[in-house]
Amino acid sequence: MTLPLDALYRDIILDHYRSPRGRGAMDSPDTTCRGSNPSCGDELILALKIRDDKIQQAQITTTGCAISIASSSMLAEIIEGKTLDEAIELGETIRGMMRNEGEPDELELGDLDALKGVRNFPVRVKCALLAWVALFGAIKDYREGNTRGAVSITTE
Amino acid sequence: MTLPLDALYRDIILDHYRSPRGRGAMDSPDTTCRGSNPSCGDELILALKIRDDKIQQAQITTTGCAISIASSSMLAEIIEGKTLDEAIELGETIRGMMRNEGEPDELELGDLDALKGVRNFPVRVKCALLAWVALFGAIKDYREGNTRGAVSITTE
Amino acid sequence: MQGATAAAGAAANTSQGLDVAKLRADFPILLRTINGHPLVYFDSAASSQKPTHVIQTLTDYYERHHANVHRGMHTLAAEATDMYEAVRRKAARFIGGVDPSTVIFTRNATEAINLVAYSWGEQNISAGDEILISVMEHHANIVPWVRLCEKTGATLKTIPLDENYGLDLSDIDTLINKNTKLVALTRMSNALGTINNLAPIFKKAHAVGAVTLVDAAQSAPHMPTDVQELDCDFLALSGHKALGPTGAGILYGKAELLDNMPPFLGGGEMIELVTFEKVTYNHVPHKFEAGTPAIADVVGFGAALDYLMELGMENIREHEKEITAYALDKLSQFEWLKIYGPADVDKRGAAVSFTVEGAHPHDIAQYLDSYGFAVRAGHHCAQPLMKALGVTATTRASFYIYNTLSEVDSMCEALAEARDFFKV
Amino acid sequence: MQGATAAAGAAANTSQGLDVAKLRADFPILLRTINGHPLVYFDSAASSQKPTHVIQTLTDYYERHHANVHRGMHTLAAEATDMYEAVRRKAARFIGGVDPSTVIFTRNATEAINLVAYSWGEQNISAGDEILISVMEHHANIVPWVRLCEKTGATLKTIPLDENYGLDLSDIDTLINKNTKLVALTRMSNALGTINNLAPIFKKAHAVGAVTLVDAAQSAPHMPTDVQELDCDFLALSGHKALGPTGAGILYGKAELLDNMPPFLGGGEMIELVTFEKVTYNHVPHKFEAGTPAIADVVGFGAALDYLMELGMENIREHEKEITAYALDKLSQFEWLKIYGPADVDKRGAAVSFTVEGAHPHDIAQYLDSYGFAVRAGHHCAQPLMKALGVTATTRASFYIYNTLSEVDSMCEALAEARDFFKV
Ligand SMILES: Cc1ncc(COP(=O)(O)O)c(C=O)c1O
Ligand SMILES: Cc1ncc(COP(=O)(O)O)c(C=O)c1O
Repeated sequence: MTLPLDALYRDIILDHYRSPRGRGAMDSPDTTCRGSNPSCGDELILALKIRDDKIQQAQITTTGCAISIASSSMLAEIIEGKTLDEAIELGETIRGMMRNEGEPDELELGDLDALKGVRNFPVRVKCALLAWVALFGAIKDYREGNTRGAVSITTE
Repeated sequence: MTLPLDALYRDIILDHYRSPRGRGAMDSPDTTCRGSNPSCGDELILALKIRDDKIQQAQITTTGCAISIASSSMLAEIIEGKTLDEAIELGETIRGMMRNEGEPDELELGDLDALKGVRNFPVRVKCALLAWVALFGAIKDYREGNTRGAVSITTE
Repeated sequence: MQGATAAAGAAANTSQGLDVAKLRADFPILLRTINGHPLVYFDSAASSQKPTHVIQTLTDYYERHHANVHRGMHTLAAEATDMYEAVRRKAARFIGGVDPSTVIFTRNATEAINLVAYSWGEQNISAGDEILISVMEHHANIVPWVRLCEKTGATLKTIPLDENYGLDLSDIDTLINKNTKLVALTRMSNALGTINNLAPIFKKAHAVGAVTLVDAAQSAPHMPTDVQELDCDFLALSGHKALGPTGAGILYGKAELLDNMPPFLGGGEMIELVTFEKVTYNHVPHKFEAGTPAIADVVGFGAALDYLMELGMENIREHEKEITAYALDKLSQFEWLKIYGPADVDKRGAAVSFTVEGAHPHDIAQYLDSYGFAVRAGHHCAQPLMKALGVTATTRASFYIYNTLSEVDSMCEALAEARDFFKV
Repeated sequence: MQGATAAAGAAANTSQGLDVAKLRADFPILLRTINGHPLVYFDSAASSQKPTHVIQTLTDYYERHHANVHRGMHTLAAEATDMYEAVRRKAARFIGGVDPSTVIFTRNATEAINLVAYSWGEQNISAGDEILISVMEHHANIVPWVRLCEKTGATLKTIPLDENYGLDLSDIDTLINKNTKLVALTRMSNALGTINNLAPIFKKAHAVGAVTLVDAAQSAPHMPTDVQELDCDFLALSGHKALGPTGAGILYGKAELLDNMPPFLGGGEMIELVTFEKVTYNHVPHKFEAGTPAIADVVGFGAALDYLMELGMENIREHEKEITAYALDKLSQFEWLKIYGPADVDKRGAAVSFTVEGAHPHDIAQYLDSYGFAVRAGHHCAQPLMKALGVTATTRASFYIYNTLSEVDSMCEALAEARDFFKV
C-alpha cells in the first residue's frame, strides 16, 4: 500500500490496536481519570496504582478509534515503573511532539515514535493525546489528595 | 445634457422644485398628516381644508429632496377641488404607476406625468410617493373623525 | 482496488430527469484528486459542492456590481440592492410561493432557528409551557430550545424513535397538549436520512394553538419544499447545503408572527428612527436584517436556486432515491455492516449512516479518505440520537446530484478492504 | 465637464508608500463605466471594493477545497478547516498580535456588537448601571445598547460633540462613574471622519471597573489597529469594509471575559455535550461560532488581510491623509458647501461629509452618480448625530487605497455643476 494510511496506521500502531496492553478495570486504584473527546465519541478511563511516587500499574478501559486505543496501550506499557515526574515529562514530550513543538528522537520514544505520523492528520491528534491528558489529570488529582472525586478531562 | 438625470429631473419637476405650490402651514386645517422617510430624512406635513367632501385647499411644509418637493407641489396643485374619493383614486393611480403596476396616460396626469421618470431610480420612488401617502393618511383620519391626533406615515 | 473513475462514464447518468454525467462538469472540484484518487464527494449532507454558475455569480458580483445595499443612491448600490432583493423573491418561490417579505436572510439554518428562539421565544414562552422536538434533531434544533427552557422554566419534550428509525407517534396526543407552545421538527434527519411526515403532527399542534417550525436544512436541498403543504409557521434552511455559498440561509415566517416579533440584532437597516431613548423599527424583513448582510453570498445563493429549479427538485429527489436504493442494497450485503435509517427509500433521503463491526467510524472514514472518498464520521451534531441508537458515532455517506452508482460501487469495495484492515 | 479618466495617469500615484496607479489594476470593478463615465468609487466607508486576490481566493476555495469545517476526517474537511483557522491567526496578528482563540468570526461588526450585548450584556448589566457611548456612534453601536437598557433598566449616557467634531470630554469624569459598566465607542466616525483618541477614556473606564468596547468598523480598514495600545476589552470590525468579502467580520474579546460569557447562538460546533436536559459548551472561540460559518468569506477575508498587510496599514493611512487633505482644501473653497468633520487630517479619516446650500444631499448624490461618482447620501446610520448637527442628511465622499487626487478634482467640478443645477 502506498497510501498516506501508512503514515497514520503504522504497523506498531495496528499491533497495539489489535492487542492493546493494560486493558480492563482496576480494583481499588490510587487514582483515576475519565477522558473524553465528545466530538469523536472517544472515551476512556485511566486507572493508576502508585507506590513510593512510582507508577506500578496502569489500566485502561476505552471505546475509541485505532489511534486512541494504540496510544493508550503504549502509555500503559511504557509508563509502568516511572516516577510521577518522569511520567509527566514523557507526557509533555508526547504533547509537544504532537503539536509540532518538539522532535524527540526515536530511541527515547520506543513504540511511541510511531505516533509521529499522526501529526499529518491534525483532526486525529486529539485521539492520540487523550490517554496522555488523562494521565495528567490522574496524577494531578492524586497529588491533590483525590479530593475532587473522579476527574474528567478532554483534549478538545 | 445626455445623462439619465434628464429622465429624473425633468424640467417640470425642476420647475415645481424651484417654485413649489401650496407651501406653508395652514390655520385650522380639517385634517393633517405627517409623512417621513426616516432613511432619507425627508419630512413633510400635509394639511387639508375640506368642504362638502371636497378638498378646498392643500398646504405642505417640507424638508426633502427635489423629487419629494416637486411631487408634493404637484399634489397641492392638482388636488384642489377634487372630492375625497377622486383624490384617493388619483393617489392610487400615482402609486400604481410608481410601482410599475399601471401606465396611466399623459393627459390624465398633467404635470404628474413627469414623475414617470422616477421609476428608473427605484430608491427615489419613496420620495415621489411621500406626499401621496400622507394624503391617504390625512383623508383616512378625517373620515375616522380625526380621533387619532396628528397621524404619521411613511413610505418605507 | 480501482479508483472511482473507471465506470464513471455511461453508468453515471442514472436518472431519467438528471443528466448526471453532464452536470458533473459544472462542478470544478470534482476534478480534484485526493491521495492520487479522484475525489468522490459523499459529504453533501454536511455541505454541498458548488457549480461554476454559483462561483461565477460571486465573481461577477464582486467584479462588476458590489456596493452596500439599501441605503445608496448610486448605480452600484441600486444594482447590488436589486440583485439581493431578487433572491428574496426567488427564495420565496423556492419554498412554495410565499410573500417575499416573509423571507429573512440569515447566515445559516442555525442562525434562523436561534432568531426564532430569541425573538419569538423570549416573548412567547414562559414557565409551564412545553416545547416539543424529536430525538433525531440536529443540535441546531436542540440547543436553542434547551437554553430557552433554562431561561424561561419551560419544559422540553421529545418524540422518540420507532423501530424503523421514524418518529414514534404513539404518544403524540399526550406530547402535544394544551401546554405545548412550539413544535419544532426536522423534515429530514441528517444522521438517519429519515423523512418525517410533518403535516399531520403540525395539524395537531395548531389545534392546541402551538406554533410550528421546520428544520429544512437537510430536506430543502434534496426535495420540493412547500410551506403551505407543510403547514408550518417557521422554516429554516442553509444555502451552503443546497449548492449555494457559505454564509447565506433563510428563515421563513408567517407574516403575522414576524410582524409581532421584536427584532433580533440591532443596528443599521433594521431601524426606522433612532434616538438614545427609543428606537422604532423598520418593517419585515428588514427588521431582522441588521447591518451589512452577506450580500454576495445571498446573490450566489440565488444562482444556486436557479440551478436547482432548472434541474427540478422532483428530478433531484428521483435521482437520490435511485442512488440511495442502490447503496442500501449493496451495503446490506455486508453482514459486518449495520445501517442506521429507514430501508424504504420513499421514507428517506440520501444520507446513509452505518457502522462497521470492530472498526471505529473514524478509522473507516480515514481509510476511505486515503482512496479519495469524502465521508463523515462522528455524532453528526446529533448526540442525543447517537445515545438513543446506542453508538458514539457512525460513518455517513451522503449523496447529491453529482454522485453516481459507480461511485457507490467503488466505496463498497474500499469498505470491504477497510473491514479487513481493521479487523481485530 | 470631463470624466475622471483624463488626469488619472501620472497624478494618480500620490503617496510614497502606495503605488496607487499599480494597485488600481488589482480592482476589476474600477474598469466599469457608469452612465458612460468611468466609475469613481467614493463609497468605501459603506463597503470597499475587492481586489482580484480576494475574488480569486474565493474561487479557488470553492473550486478546490470546499467542505464543512471542524468535524470532518476527510482531506477537504481538513483543508477547509486549516484555511479557516489560518485566518483566525492572521486576524489576531492584524489587530495587534493577540491569542487567536480570542478572535471570533461574525457576519459583520453589527453582529459582533450584538453578541457582546446579548452574551456579556445580559449577564453583567442590571438596573442602575450605566452604559456610555457617544453622539457620533453608528446605529450598530447604539441600538443594541438602547435595547439592553430597555431590558435591564440600565441607563444610556452619551459623550457630546465638541466644536471640532470631536468628543467633548469636559464632563467625562461625571459621565464615567462608579455606575458605569461599559464604555463603547467608535474609533473613527463613519459620518464625520473623526478619529477618537480612546486610550485615555478607556483608562478612566477601567479605573471604575468598566469594560470597554471599540467599534473599529471604520478605523480598522484605514489605519493600524492594536488592541493593547487601544486598551480595549472588546473590538468589532467588518471584513467587507476592508477589502474582504461580505459575510465575515470579527469580534475580539479578552480571554477572561470571553471564557466567562454564556454562548450566543446555539447549535453545532459550539457544544461539548448535548442532552435534552443540559448542554455543556465548547471552549472559545468555538463556543461563539454555532453552525456552519461563512467559511469562504472568512478565507477571502484572510486574503484581504494579506493584501492590506502587504501594503502596510501605515502607508494606507498616509495615502488617505494626503487625499483627504487635498479634498478638504478643494471643497472648502466652495462657499456654498459646508463640511462636517475635523479640518485637521491628523484627527480624521477619509470619510468627508458635506451639504450643499439649497440642494438636498440625495439630489447631489444622484447628480454625481450621473457622472459615475458613487457617493452616499443620507443619515449614514447615525440619526442622533445628524440631529446634533442640525441636518437630516449629508452627502459623503469616502476614499480608500484606490482613489486618486484627480478623482477628487473631477468630483469637485461635478459638484460645482450640481450646485448650479439645483440652485433655487
Ligand atoms: C462606525 C461603524 N460602525 C459599525 C458599522 C456597521 O458595520 P456592518 O454593517 O458591516 O455591521 C459601520 C458600517 O457602516 C460603521 O461605519
Ligand atoms: C438537520 C440539520 N439541521 C440544521 C443544520 C445546521 O445547519 P447549519 O450548520 O448550516 O446552520 C444541519 C446541518 O448540519 C442539519 O443537517
